[in-house]
Amino acid sequence: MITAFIHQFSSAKSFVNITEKLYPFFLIVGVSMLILGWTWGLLFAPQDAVQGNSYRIIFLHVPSVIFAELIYFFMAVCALMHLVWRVKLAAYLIKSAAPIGAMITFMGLLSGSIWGIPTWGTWWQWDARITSTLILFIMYLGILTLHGSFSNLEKADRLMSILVVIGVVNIPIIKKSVDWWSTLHQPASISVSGGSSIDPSMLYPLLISVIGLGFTLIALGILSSRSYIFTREKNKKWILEHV
Amino acid sequence: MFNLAFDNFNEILDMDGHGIYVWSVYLIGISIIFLSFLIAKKRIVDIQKKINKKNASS
Amino acid sequence: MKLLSAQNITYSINENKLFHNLSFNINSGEGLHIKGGNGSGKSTLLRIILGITSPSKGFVETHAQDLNISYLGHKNAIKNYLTPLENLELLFNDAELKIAFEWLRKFGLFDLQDELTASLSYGQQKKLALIRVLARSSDLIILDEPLVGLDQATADQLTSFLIEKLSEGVSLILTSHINPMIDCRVLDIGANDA
Amino acid sequence: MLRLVKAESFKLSKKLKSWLGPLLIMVLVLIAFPLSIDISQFDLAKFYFSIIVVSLLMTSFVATEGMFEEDFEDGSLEQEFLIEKDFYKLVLSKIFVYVCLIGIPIAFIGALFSFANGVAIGSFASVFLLLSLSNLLLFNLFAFGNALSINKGAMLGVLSSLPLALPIIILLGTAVRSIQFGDGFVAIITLMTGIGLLMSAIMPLIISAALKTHID
Repeated sequence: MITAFIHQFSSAKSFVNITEKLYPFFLIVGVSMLILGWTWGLLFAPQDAVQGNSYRIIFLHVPSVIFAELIYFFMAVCALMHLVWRVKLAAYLIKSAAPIGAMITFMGLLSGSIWGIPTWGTWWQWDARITSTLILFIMYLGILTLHGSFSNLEKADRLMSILVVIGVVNIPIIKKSVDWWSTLHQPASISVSGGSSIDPSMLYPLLISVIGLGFTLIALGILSSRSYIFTREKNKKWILEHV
Repeated sequence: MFNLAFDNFNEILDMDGHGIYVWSVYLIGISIIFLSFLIAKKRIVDIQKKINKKNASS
Repeated sequence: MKLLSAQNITYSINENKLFHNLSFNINSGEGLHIKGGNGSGKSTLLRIILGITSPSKGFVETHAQDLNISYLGHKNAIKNYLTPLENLELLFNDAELKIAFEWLRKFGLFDLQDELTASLSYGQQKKLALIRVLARSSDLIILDEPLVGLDQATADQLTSFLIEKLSEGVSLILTSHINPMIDCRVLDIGANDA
Repeated sequence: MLRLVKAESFKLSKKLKSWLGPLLIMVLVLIAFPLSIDISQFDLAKFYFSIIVVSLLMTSFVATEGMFEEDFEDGSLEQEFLIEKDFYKLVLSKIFVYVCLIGIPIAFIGALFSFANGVAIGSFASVFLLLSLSNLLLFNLFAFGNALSINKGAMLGVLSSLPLALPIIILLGTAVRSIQFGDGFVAIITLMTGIGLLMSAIMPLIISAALKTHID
């Protein structure tokens, strides 16, 4: 019964129909919140006492890093759905989310590196967070490479899902062990984002940027999943309504 | 909370010497996101054309 | 006795339908010949019957417990860095090995048993692979294009072996793009032949 | 199970390239490293162990390369599936045989070299045990990578499984420190044994699912 329920709401056709209507909403809300959050953060939020103005990178860096991981977890949920209930749409979503995940992880790495120049005096530091983000980035690329290597796309979907699930089990292990390693070898690592003690005047624009980037990425995801679904289901009749 | 943190436009650009880092990060970030949207749009148009062509010929 | 039944089997690969709504039964002691052109999905159908490939729709049901199936497909599962003898020893227990040796003699491979399998000709390797099926007792024998690469004498030996097995109550599923080598029911899955 | 272990070890022993190759590569890498630096300037003992760790990583993915490819290409996997209905036992025996015939000898070579180069850490036995355990973990992981990529080359398998192996490297590094400072070694060995047993039990399940997908 569960299977029947899931399959009814997970056909590629209804997904395309629903997301087509939601797309403008996510795009407009996402982009305007990003503009609001970033303008606020860049121009109005006060200077950081320790890091001066360079901390303003936080409004792009932190949302990127958050979604670098969230997208992977989203993919893992889809992978489970694909493996357990054989939902095809789930595999399509993984395949369309992975490039976005790689892109946003790259953005997080790049912004972190550039941020490192004024704060640490070097663009690369063997810091726990950076190292595990780099590993995450390689994992995204590995997933994409794996899927691209098989001509039988249904096989590729399943193998990719297996890898994603194994990967998500490993992410906390990687994070923990890298953390462990870094505290062993690097007694005084510089803590970047202030954590709980962050001032509201910095926190609000940060939150707005996070939500804004989230909505923007959902909009992007809708677009890229639509193109991928069209590619995979190009022989189905329902596609003709959308071309 | 809603006062400009800077006195003039030059200060905004300069940000005490950190401006180049801050602004390049945002410039690169925005262009990456914008480009991804463009690529996704183009992919949809491409596949739609392909499907149309196939249906027209058959 | 009903051994196995297939219900409404449909199979598609990358959204292209290979075959559609096939249903059939196999009783013990009965043969089935699957006929079809290149790319019609004969091998895939066999793999679905074997449970290796899962069909897009429909299902295959086995009615006997512990159905003992011997199968030989296009891939012959022979290790070419081992000798024929070593290959057989990996497969069989002592009783089966005795029968396997008889077949080695019949197929003229006995003198070659200590050569490297890689140095054997394609036909000889195919015969060696066939012994996997011939030396083991089973309830159902499934062969994919069994005659390809075999000389006439071996083909005749194989045919008479299969006829004998049929009379002993063993079921048989064969495929080819030509007419059946033994007298049995034919399932034509169409010629997707170019 | 015994049948499979026998068959797998027989097959591997007949493939000289597959089991001797990794051992020789291990030795060559360990020789190559000192040649690349001025040993009169550096205290080799200080960081030679990290070279052993990295070559362990490299040789273990060289060793597992093509682990399932041959059986997939020649149809043995399908025949095995007809007998067992899944690949759990096959994978379990394969990994066991590979660890015994390749992994443990590699660990032995690593332990030998670490002493020859004066890495003054603990006893030979503790280093050997440590390296053998890490090989058990690494072989399980790379077997997974190889099962995913199957006949698409080792590169793909390594790319998908190497990120997952990094925690093992960290664990190994920590264990070495613990030997040097003489505390917590037993705890780490126990931890690694636990992870090793868990992985040896679960990985074959996952690898089996991947192989099933390939023959589908």
